Amino acid sequence: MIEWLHPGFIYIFGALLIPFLKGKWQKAYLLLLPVLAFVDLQYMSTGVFWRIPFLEYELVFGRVDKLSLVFAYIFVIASFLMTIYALHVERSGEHVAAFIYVGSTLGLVFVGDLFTLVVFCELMAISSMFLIGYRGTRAAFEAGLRYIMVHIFAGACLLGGVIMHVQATGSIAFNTIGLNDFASYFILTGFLINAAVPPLHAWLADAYPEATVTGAVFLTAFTTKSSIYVLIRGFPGVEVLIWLGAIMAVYGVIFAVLENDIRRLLAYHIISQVGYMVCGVGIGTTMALNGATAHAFCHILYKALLFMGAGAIIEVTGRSKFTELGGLYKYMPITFWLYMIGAFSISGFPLFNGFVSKTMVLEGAALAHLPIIWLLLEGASIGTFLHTGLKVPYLAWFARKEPACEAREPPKNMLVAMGLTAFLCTLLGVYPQILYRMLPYPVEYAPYAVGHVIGMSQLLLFTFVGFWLLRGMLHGTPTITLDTDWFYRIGMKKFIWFCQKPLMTFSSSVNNGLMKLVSSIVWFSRNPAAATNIMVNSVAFVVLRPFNPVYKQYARNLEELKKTYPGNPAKSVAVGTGVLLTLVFLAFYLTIYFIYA
Amino acid sequence: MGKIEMKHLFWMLYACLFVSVLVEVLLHLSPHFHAHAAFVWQEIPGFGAVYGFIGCILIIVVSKALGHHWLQKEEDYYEKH
Amino acid sequence: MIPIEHFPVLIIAISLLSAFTILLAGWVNRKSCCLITIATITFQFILSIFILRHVLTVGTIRYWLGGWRPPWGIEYVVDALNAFVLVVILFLSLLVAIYSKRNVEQEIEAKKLPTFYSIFQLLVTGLCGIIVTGDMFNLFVFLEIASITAYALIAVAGGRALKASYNYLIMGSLGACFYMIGVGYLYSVTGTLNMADLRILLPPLYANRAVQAAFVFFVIGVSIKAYVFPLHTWQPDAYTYAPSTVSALIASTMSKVMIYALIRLIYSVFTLDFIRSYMGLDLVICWVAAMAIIAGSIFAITQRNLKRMLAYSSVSQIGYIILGVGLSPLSIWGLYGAVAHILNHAVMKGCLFLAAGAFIHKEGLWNIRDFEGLGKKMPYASAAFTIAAISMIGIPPAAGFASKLFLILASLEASQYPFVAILLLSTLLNLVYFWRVIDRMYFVGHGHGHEEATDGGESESELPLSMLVPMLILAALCIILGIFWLTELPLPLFYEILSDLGVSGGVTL
Amino acid sequence: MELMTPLFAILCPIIAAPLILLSKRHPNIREGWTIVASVAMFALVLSMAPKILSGEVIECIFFQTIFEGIDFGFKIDAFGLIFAITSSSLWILVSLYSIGYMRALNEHAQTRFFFYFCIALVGAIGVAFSGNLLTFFIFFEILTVSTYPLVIHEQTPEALSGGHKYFAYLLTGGCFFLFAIMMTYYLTGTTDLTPGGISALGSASRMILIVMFFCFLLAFMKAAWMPFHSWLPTAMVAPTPVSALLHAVAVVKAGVFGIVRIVCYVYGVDLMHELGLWLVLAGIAAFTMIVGSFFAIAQDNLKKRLAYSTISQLSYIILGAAFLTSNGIKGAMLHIPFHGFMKITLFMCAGAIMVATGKKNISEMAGIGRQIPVTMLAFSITALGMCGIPPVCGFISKIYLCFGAWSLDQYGIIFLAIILISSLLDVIYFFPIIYTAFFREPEGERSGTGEGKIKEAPIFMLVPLTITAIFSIIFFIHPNTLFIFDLVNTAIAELGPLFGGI
Repeated sequence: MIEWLHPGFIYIFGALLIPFLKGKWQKAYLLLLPVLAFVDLQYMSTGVFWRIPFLEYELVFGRVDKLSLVFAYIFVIASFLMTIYALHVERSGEHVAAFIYVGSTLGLVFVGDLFTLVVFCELMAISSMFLIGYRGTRAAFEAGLRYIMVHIFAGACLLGGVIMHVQATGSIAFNTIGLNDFASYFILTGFLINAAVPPLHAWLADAYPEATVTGAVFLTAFTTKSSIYVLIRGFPGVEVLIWLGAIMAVYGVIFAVLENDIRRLLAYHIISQVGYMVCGVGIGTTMALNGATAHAFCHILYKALLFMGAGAIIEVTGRSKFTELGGLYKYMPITFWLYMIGAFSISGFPLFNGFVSKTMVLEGAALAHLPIIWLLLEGASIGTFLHTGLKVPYLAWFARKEPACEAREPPKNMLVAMGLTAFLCTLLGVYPQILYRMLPYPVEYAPYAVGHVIGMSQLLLFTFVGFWLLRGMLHGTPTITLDTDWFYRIGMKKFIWFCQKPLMTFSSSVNNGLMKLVSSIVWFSRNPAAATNIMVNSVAFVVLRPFNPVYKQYARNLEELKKTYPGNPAKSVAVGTGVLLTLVFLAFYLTIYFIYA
Repeated sequence: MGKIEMKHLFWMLYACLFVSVLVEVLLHLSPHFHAHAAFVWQEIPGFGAVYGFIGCILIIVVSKALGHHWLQKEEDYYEKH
Repeated sequence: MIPIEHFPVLIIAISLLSAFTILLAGWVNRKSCCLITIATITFQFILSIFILRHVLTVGTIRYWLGGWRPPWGIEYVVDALNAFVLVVILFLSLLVAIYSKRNVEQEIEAKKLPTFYSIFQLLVTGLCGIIVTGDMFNLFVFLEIASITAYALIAVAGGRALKASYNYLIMGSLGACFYMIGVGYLYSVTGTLNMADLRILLPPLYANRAVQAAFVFFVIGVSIKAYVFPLHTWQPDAYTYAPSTVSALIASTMSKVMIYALIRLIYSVFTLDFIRSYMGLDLVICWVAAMAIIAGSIFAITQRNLKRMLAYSSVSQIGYIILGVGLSPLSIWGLYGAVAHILNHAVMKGCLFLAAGAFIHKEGLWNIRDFEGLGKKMPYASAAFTIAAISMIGIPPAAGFASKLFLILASLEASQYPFVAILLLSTLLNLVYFWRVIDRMYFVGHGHGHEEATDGGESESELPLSMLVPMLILAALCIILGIFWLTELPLPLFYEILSDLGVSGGVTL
Repeated sequence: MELMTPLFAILCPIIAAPLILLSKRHPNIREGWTIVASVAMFALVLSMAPKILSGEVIECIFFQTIFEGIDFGFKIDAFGLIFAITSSSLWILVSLYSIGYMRALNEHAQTRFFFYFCIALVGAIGVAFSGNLLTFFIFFEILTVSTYPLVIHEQTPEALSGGHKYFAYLLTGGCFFLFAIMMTYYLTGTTDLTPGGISALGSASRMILIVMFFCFLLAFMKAAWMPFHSWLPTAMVAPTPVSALLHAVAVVKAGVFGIVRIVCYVYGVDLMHELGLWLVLAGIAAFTMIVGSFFAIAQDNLKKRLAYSTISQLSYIILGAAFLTSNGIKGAMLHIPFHGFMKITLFMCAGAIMVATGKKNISEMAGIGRQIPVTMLAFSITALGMCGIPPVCGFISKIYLCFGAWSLDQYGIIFLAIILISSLLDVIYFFPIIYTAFFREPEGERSGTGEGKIKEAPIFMLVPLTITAIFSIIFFIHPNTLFIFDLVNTAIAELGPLFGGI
């Protein structure tokens, strides 16, 4: 059965040991796991492994082909880099969560059936939640809750879709699903949420900036990219994705302008960049799919680098808002330059990895003759450069003479991690063949055609001109930006308010009413006769109010009765009454019988 | 970064801008070029430059307008509502 | 060896003799009175068991007193029904007699003891007589013996009991009077007082107004004696103020015997045909019973005095039996329910009154409100009380549950759904008033702070064994009977009763 | 010998109960009896599984009752065994836990507590083993009555009024049950729980059948379906082990167990469908699921929130049964043990939190995740399970319920949506607890000395809740642990033709 060790399980089960190790051992162990997984990947052959019978079904944990392998590679590599970045973190829990998170993503890329897919999706959501929660701030607390809610919602959509799909097809195999029935809408929605496609994207910009410094780096890589993997696998060539992707690319860019928080700005750029991939999936040609895959690969690296840079700033200064930053260049030049490598990569400058992958998607759009899409994507890269390449460095490292707070270079491990990542970004930019060989389909594309290089350079250089002209408009303002999370943030608040106030008021009033009824019955039962008397008197009291003298007497009566209540209910019945009753009874019987008979 | 250095940098930038456009114009003039232009505008020399410039301005202006009139709110917006 | 045919009369005769012997023995030694009573009743009880066995195996016993044939002589007829009731009554009397020994010593002046036991024995005699006789007038005689002795026993306590007893006397006499009027009517139209003869002679006369009126007088007369609501007015006071022993005795036996008489009248003198075709009696009786069930429970809820509460509870429970009787023309389960509940209620109410007596005996507690912590002070008596109370509520597997089952099934078979609702509602009402007591005894008040070290200790010798054992036997019986009624074991008895009463076939399931 | 196994199983607590009373002066011996009895019972119950799995039914008839056609006795089928296994296995753990809890809080009247615990188990196991409705009813009532002293254990006025409410609801339910049973008997001459339903019932009048069904439903107020649920949160005044018993094992499960019995073994699938009762039942369940969660969201008291969560979760089981599809019923049956294990963990955690930190309200629980990590980890795992999130067993039952819902023709999408929405609501009320415990800084800085005082609850409490938490994961990985899954399949197979299926 065990053809190879599942790399995901190396992480997940490996993670469980982390809390038991201390200090250096723990650090060594943390680095060992990704290495192990990497070695494991080297020995993997394509095929289908790890079929496990479960309930009435057969789960497939290991469907290995080129597509899953390329994602697995980048996940393992990224996790290694990020672990280095996070090495200084003392809290074991954070490491555990991160490793389970990575492990479940790895699990997800190898799944061959829908159940396991759901399982890993949920596991991913839960473990990533911890990376946000560990920040410990109130904002993180609330953002984390919203984050998990959205993901559970995605999971519910996915589960619902899977259920319908399985019921309809009778098989749980996870292959190309396509957009053809109710089930597929649900599944797609689930993954569109995970991929942060507008208008289902708000969780990303909401939660990532609130995560811990190192956790955010992990978060950037896995959730969205794994759903890109699923989209490539399940929904290639679904046309709606083209438009969604293109809009997404631009949407992220536009919102990024308004952001004041450095990581939130970068988060919007994740949305924008994932837009390229979604678009690539939608186009669905081998070129576009390759492009999407390649872009995911590269994106993980440069976005991690960018978040590492931003994280370094936050780690050192404790601030994340543009309005509070500036002038850091003097103290953090290394960070600045490493960050800039990431920025050039994401913008798609030639010689950086963003260029070799992004242009593939553009080429895909061009080959599929989608002019508007092409223009939108091109436009999105303008915005990308504008923000990550120009606005962020300008506002964070320059813009002021002196920083508003203490600053120095971040811990060594962070710098090492950033250096390694930057190295990989450039390496892939310079030797794209390393990447292209790994892609699922054969690549017939030369990124460094003159036209591409020139076109891209012009675009980005003139963007700078525009930026320089309008840089005054770009200063941060202490505001937040409304996004689609408005609906559920407000909605949730209202909903909880509804539960706590009107609903509880209603239920307790019903309850109180019942209790009052019960207690009045109890009151009555203590002496029914006297109680009846009191009731009659109270009625009389009300009725006789106009007739003053009589009414007063009744009032006095009532007072008296109430004072003595319940009195002694055990009054004996006089003999006379008994006899009378007997006679009445006799009469009653006789009458009834004689009439009846 | 001193002021003079900045000036040099800007000169380099202007040179780059000029060169990038010039190269493309030259390319378009050369007879071998018209190999793969998927869209009409790719045949216009300097399109990228214009698009980049205009796009940049548009993105800033449009989103700022959106933000100013609609989307941007004070930081304790959600606590209040 | 005396043949078993003679046993019925033997039971009466021995009892009667013993009553006078006690009086005599009391001059010599007061303590012997109780022993003689116990011995006599034990003997009677053994005889009754033989009778029951004989009746079930061989058949009905007919004994002509003095060898005179009916209709001139008095006939004693013992079939399955009387034999069963006889056993029940004697068993309860025996237990109460045992219980009485120590209790009475405390509650009654020593010099009254011989008289007390003598009357006690006479009461038992009267009850046995009512059961075994097959003659209408003889029944009246025994009825009067039983009633008058009961008045006397209640009055023994003195004080308020005197008034209660007087009340009872008036009402009881009224009841007896009504019964007598009924007998007179029947005699005037048929010329016989023998039940078997009446059964043969009556059918042609069913349409006769006098017969119908006789029936109504019987029903009302017995209803007064059996305190069927609303003719129960004498009963709560009588039960409350009587000595505990007496309360227990009359609560568990007298009313049962009265209901036995009612069943006997309905089935053996008149017949189901009469009731079905002329009277429509069944439903009226049922509704009266239903009223009794609910009203009794509600009154019980309002009480603060435990014995008074139990008294009202009896009113309600008698309603159960009457309901069973009323439903019996429509479903045999009604009769089953009535018969079963005669025993069940005797056992349960006996146990409850004995326990109530024990509370008074030991702690002087009458009011439920003062019962806090009783569960720890008198664990056994409280436990017995609790079990009997649970049984009254009808929680399985206790005895009350079985009779409730029978009655519900009877109502269903009779398609009288309201009675199902009433029975179930009454369960809840029972719950209310009994649980209040249980809560007081065990749970209310002494919550925290009382650690376990304090329980036990003083409670070991809470009551004299002679008081405790009968109570515990009855409590155990509550559970045992509950299971017993559910098994097939009582079926032969039921079949025998049915065939003796002439209800074989006809209504089956 | 084998036929007597059920008798021996139920004798374990019956014998242990008086022994507990007798050894009230020696707490160790007293608790020893509880443990011995529970282990013995569990072993006996489990030993029946192979035979049941082979498709047989163990019948153990004590006597033929006076009602022709009704025997008093046990008939253990697969479904009954599931409930029996659940309650007997959890009894062991709750016993251990109670020892820790009662001693840690130095509770009064511990003997009484353990005694009635034993009796309650008699009721629960009897309910599981009952072969007909009459036997069922008897044990059902024993269960009700024996839990009363447990509910009012604190003996405060509040506890008493809670107990009264509990009693009022459940015994009223008992009355309806009795009526319905006798009605069934009157109509069909039998009350045997027949897989696939009592066929003779089909010839009765529709009206009566419908009325009877509602009586059955009212009988199972123990299942706390809305609007007859309010006894359950009120009964939260009980000590925590009792709440655990009430909410996870014995009482409420007996209620839903009964409903499944009625649906599948008395009315039967065809009749339910023909009368449209399934839709009514499903509607009630759906309503309860959603509104129960609403209520849970509004609670700040942890135990109350768990109580409302129970209300909501029980309706999953009812809903599954109401679907009448094989997957739905399978989900329902699976949810009985699964929810049992999960909810009991949650309650035990709530108790452990109370003992360790003295906190009852969620808003006070900021940061306790770091102080009592084991407890809170167990809590988190099972809370995930309640939300139906893998890798905890709640996921499996939820999946089957979803399948069951989707195989309905018209209403499939509605009920599927309701199940999914309900699990979202579960998240809304469970995750804030986890989040508060782990990630929220305690309000107001405490001095270092105060911080150090909070330690995990006693080991007696910690071990059971860890075990149940682990079990809830094991059930996910291997649903056939304790034969549960095979038993469910056997039960489904016994039921004969059902709707749906893949």
